[in-house]
Amino acid sequence: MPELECAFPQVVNNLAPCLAQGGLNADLANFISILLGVVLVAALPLATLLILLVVERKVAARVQDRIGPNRVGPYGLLQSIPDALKMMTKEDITPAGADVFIYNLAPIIAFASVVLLWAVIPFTPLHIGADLSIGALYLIAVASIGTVKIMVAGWSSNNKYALLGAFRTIAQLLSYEVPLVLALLIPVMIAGTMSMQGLVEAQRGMWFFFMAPVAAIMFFIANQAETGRAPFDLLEAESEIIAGYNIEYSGFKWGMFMAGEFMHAFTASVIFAVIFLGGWIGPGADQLPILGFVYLGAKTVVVYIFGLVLRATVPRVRIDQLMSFNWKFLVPLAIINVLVTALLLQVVNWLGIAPQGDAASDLIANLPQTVVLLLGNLAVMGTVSTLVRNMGRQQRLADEAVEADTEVEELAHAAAH
Amino acid sequence: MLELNVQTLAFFVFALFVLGGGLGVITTRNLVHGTLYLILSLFGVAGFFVLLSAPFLAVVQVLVYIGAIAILIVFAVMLTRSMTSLHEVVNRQWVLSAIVAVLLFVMLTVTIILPVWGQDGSLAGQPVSEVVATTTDLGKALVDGNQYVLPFEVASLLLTAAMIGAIVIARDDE
Amino acid sequence: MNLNDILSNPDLLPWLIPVGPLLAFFIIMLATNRAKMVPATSHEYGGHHPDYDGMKVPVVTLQSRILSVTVGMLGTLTAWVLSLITVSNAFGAQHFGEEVFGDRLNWLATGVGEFTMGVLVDPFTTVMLIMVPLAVTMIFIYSIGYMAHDPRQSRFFALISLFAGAMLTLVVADNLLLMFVGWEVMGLCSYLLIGFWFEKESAYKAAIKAFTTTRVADVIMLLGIAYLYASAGTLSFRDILYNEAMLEHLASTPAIILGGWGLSAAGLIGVFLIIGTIGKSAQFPLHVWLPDAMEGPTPVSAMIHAAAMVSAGVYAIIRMYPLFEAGGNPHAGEFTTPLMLMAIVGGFTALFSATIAVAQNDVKRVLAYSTISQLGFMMAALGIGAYIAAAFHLITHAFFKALLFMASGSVIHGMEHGEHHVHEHHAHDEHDEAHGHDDHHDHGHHFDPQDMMNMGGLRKTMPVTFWTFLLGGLSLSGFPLLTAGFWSKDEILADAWLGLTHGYGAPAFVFIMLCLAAFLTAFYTMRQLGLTFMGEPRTEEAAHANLGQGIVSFTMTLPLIILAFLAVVAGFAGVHPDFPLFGAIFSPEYNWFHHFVGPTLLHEPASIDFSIVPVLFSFGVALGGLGLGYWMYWRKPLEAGQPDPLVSILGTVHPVLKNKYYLDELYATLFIQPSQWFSRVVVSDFMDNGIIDGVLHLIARVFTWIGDLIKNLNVWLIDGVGDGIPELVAIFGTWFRRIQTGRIQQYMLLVVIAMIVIALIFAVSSGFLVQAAG
Amino acid sequence: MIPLWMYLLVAAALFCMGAYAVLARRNAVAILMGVELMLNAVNINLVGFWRYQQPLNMAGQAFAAFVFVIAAAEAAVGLAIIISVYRQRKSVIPDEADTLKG
Repeated sequence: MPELECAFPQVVNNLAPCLAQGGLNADLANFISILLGVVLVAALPLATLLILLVVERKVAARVQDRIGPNRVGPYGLLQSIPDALKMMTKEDITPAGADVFIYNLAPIIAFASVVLLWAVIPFTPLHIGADLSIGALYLIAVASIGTVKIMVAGWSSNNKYALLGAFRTIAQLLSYEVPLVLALLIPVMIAGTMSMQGLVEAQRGMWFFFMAPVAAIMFFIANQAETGRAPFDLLEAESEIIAGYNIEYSGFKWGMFMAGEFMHAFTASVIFAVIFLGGWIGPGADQLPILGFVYLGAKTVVVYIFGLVLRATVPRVRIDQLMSFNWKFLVPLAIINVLVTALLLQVVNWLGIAPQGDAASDLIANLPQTVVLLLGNLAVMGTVSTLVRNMGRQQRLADEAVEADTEVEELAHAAAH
Repeated sequence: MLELNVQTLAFFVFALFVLGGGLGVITTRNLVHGTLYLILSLFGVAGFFVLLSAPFLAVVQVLVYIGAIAILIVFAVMLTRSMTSLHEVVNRQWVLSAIVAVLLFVMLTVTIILPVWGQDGSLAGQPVSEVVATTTDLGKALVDGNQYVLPFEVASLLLTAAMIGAIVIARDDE
Repeated sequence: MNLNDILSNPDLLPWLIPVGPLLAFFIIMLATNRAKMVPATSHEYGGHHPDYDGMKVPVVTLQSRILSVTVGMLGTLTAWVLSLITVSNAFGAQHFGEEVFGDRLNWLATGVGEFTMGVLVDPFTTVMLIMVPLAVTMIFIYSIGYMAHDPRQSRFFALISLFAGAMLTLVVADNLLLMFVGWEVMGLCSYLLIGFWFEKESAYKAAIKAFTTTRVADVIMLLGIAYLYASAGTLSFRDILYNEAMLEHLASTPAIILGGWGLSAAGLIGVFLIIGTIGKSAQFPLHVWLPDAMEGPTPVSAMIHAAAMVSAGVYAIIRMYPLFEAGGNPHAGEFTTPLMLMAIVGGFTALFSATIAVAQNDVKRVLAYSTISQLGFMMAALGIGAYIAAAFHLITHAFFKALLFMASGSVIHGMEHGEHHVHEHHAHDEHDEAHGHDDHHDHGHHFDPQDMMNMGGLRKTMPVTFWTFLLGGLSLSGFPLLTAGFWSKDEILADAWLGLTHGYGAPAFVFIMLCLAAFLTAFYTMRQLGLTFMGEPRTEEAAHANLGQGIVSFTMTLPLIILAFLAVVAGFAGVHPDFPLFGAIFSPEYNWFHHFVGPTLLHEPASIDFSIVPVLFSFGVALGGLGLGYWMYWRKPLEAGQPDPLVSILGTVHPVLKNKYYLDELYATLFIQPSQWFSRVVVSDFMDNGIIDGVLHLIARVFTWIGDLIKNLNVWLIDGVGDGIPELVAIFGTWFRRIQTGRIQQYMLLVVIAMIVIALIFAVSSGFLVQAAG
Repeated sequence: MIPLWMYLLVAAALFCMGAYAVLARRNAVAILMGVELMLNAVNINLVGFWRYQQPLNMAGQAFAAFVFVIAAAEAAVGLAIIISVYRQRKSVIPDEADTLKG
């Protein structure tokens, strides 16, 4: 093998051979390089975690027209550190009768499942944890592990309310997983592949957001429910039954839970960015991979901020409203959307206006397909909204009629006396 | 026969998960632990699928089993809460069952696995081909007219029917 | 082929002779036998019979009486007319011996050839046709009167018509079998007629006796016929008797039985046929039925003893004479066994029955024994070769014996009439006892109309009967020169004398026996006449006995007169030409009878030259017997209650004679008891009960045993199996139930265990394990 | 490369453990878990055979997919039954539900 230049910039890309060259066992060298890669990818979300704490509290405050934390560090930017410290120093109580082993297991799973998500997120055309051919499906699989942590936490804390809270959360997660999957199905259908890189590549021509706006919105809503944020955050809502399944956790274990939750929200927005907003696509991204990071980061921040704003403004949704919204509105819409998109894709193919081969990446080629899909989605949204409105009016009329009757009765009643 | 590389290492780890989980399911007194052991075991199996280069199945395994069935079982365990903390774990015939299980294992290995696929078994020597069908092939197979579309449709029908049935049975009609 | 063709053709005419009476029989039986039901006690039904406890009994209506009588008479008259026509034809024909009237029919296909039956009229038949129809008609006329008051008169006429028909078929038959048919039918009629008053026990016992004894003889005769047919191949008379070669053949072949002792086939057949005749004509061993046959009505007795029945036997022998003579020449002294048998039996029977007749008191029984002895005469005559004499005696005997019987019948009728008269007289003055009025036929009653001891002095009240009876009696005893009996008996004695002079043993024996018999015949005839007609009536009934006037008496007396005339005149037909006075008057150039009947045989028998000695002998014998009889019974006739002087004379011998040498008792002990014993002990007890019942019971027991066996088998096997299976299933079920514990896991465990076991078996069987282990 | 029989061996072990669980555990839910284990063992075999024998022929994987479907349906219905039985008899121990006892 030719002598490799193991200087700094190159070592990054071909670390394993260099190490092997250095006399290390090839496997061992390979193993180490992979390990480093994994550590790097895992470290990224942890780092962002710290920032998130601050950003979230600032944005929420701004929305509520207040400043937010500004004591610690310049403009309160270091607030996350004292929070972290607080978490670590708080006393760590294990409830009596708690199932100690799985009680301690729950926070670990919480944190681990979110970190696993980052394995498939493509930062740049070159940098990706593991470009699995079934990347999208992997995302969902790992998401479903989340439900396990809740169950375990709820059960092991030997607290009825915790268990009850866990049940409700699991119900929510499981039911919103369905529209999530179906929403994710559409970009996969358009892109034709499940691997994340493939998805991003398919968006070179046109972001999926514009091709399948309905799917995008549904994906966003489902994610909000999955992460237990915004309108669906009745999990640990103050007004609800204490703090949901992690009531019995305190100290660092509770910290872990909160960290997991924040990260999951951020990850959700990253995934949204990747799938619907084109991920690292941007001018010059191919030439200079690093730019990919920047583009992805920007898109993620936009989505995340929107999430935060949404969290601060939209009122909380009751558990039965949440369930009926999902099963009676979201799931049917998702199914219809999938059918329409599939139909339209066939029509496009049939008409022959689909982007061919290498032309797939330029904007103009994608335009006709986009227009067709866009129109389809708009049509779907239009019909659905009219339907909802009609149902709503009828419901309202019925209610008014009922009220009128009761008034008449009372008058009659009053007159009678 | 086995060179120490990542794959064999992973194999043994996953085997450990699988068998450990299995043993856990069998022996634990507390059913919730049993469920967790089951989940562990299922993870092991998912790992095997990855090793056997069937990524789709691995993910589906995780999604379906761990995501849904394990949860379902935990639900069941919790709903029949009063029973979980029973002391008696096994019924009267456990000794016989144990013997039978072991006998079954021994018989399976000795009569089928070793002679056929064992070291010098009749089918052992075949070369393991690198070319492996991908998930898309699986997708095509499932919907291809002359491959598995019929079982696929039947399976979906079965699933629907089962779900409806389960709901009707489990519904606590006041 | 219509009626007048037959009438004109002499060959076909004989067919019709028997048809008249047979047809009458069927008509009476089927049509004119109407009866009205009458209570048993009515006077119309008459006398002694069981009272049938109130049942009604049939009595023939007056109208059917008249009809049946007329039909019967018409039948016999046609037969008589036809036979007269045939006789005139016969007299008209030349060489009547060789050509004879005859006709044949193919009656039965017997494999090899056709068995033919037909009719034959040869000189001897012609003579018979003169006698038989005449006698039968006389009897018919007589029985009109005699049976006038009988409740079953039409049946009587039917039966006697059948009897006449059978006799005529026998006479005109051209072969032995048809003759035998007539023979058997007559046997049947004799049974029916003897037992005509079947209510009397003695009547039907006598009928059975008659029938069985004749049957015994007939069976042997049938053997003879069969043997003849077997050896001769045919049974017709002309083929056998008129055929020299056939006779020679039969005489030469030794008989199958006793052939060794020189008995030729002809001899054996002859013996058998003779035994048949002995039975039929009541010769010595088988004569016992004839006296008892008197139970029947008198016309029947007349018919049986005179005209038909008995003469049929002798007729058969005369008809078959050449067969008996075959192989020997009686005139030349060679006597074949049949001839010897006939001579001995005939001679002995003549004397034997004459001795019995002497001691009888019953008027009909005396005549019965006299008939037996006269037949003995004929048999003896034939035995010594006097063929023509026997035939002549047969004819004359028929006439005077029929006369005597009918006369005795009218005597009995008169006595019954007297009895009635006395009875009415008694009924007025004293009440009748319980058992009703007495019947005039009853025999066992305290008054017996047939017993000569109750008669006496009837010549005054019944003059015609007396005179005719006297003429018949004299003819029977062979009163010289005047009566027919003398001429025929003399012929026989002449022949016997001729044989004696030649020194042959048989004729000598016959001559002596016959002379003695003739003497006794004359004696008992005079005794009978003396007892019945001479002296004063010994009983009140005898005093009033008379035939009364009107149709009854006329029909009874007319035949007597006719027969009396014949009994005298018939003799003159066979006078020997050399006879001193009479020869010249009656048979100037030849003895008519001899001349006419002779040709029936192939070689005509030579007429013997006249010698005075036998004539003198017959003169002496006849007059001696008559004188003795006159001296004992006519000179001082018996008074009422006086015993028969003969009893004192004969002393101890008398009861022997009176009881017929106790032969009846002998036969009873010899044959009847043993046969009854045999039937009771052997047949009924041993055979019937023992074997048959035994076998049946055995079978029954076996089958019941099998039944039980099957039942047990059934119970054990089928029930056992039947119940066993459900039990088994139940056991199996309970055992299985234990398995179904309801615990699912146990089921699953069993399944897995089973799987392992099967896999093991599979592995072991396929040697898999071994390979793996190895 | 890991030989096939190792997979088969592990699968067999898993299968027998599942069988034992089914045969021996007193709790109905445990039995269901046992069944799940057995189904997984089957899956391992299927995929193992697919990979080592016929990698190009999708039969193995397709069947594995169907096994998933079956497992899901079976778990759902099984648990529904167990719950309804529990609600009625207040017990999930199969031995006690032996009304079909002969």
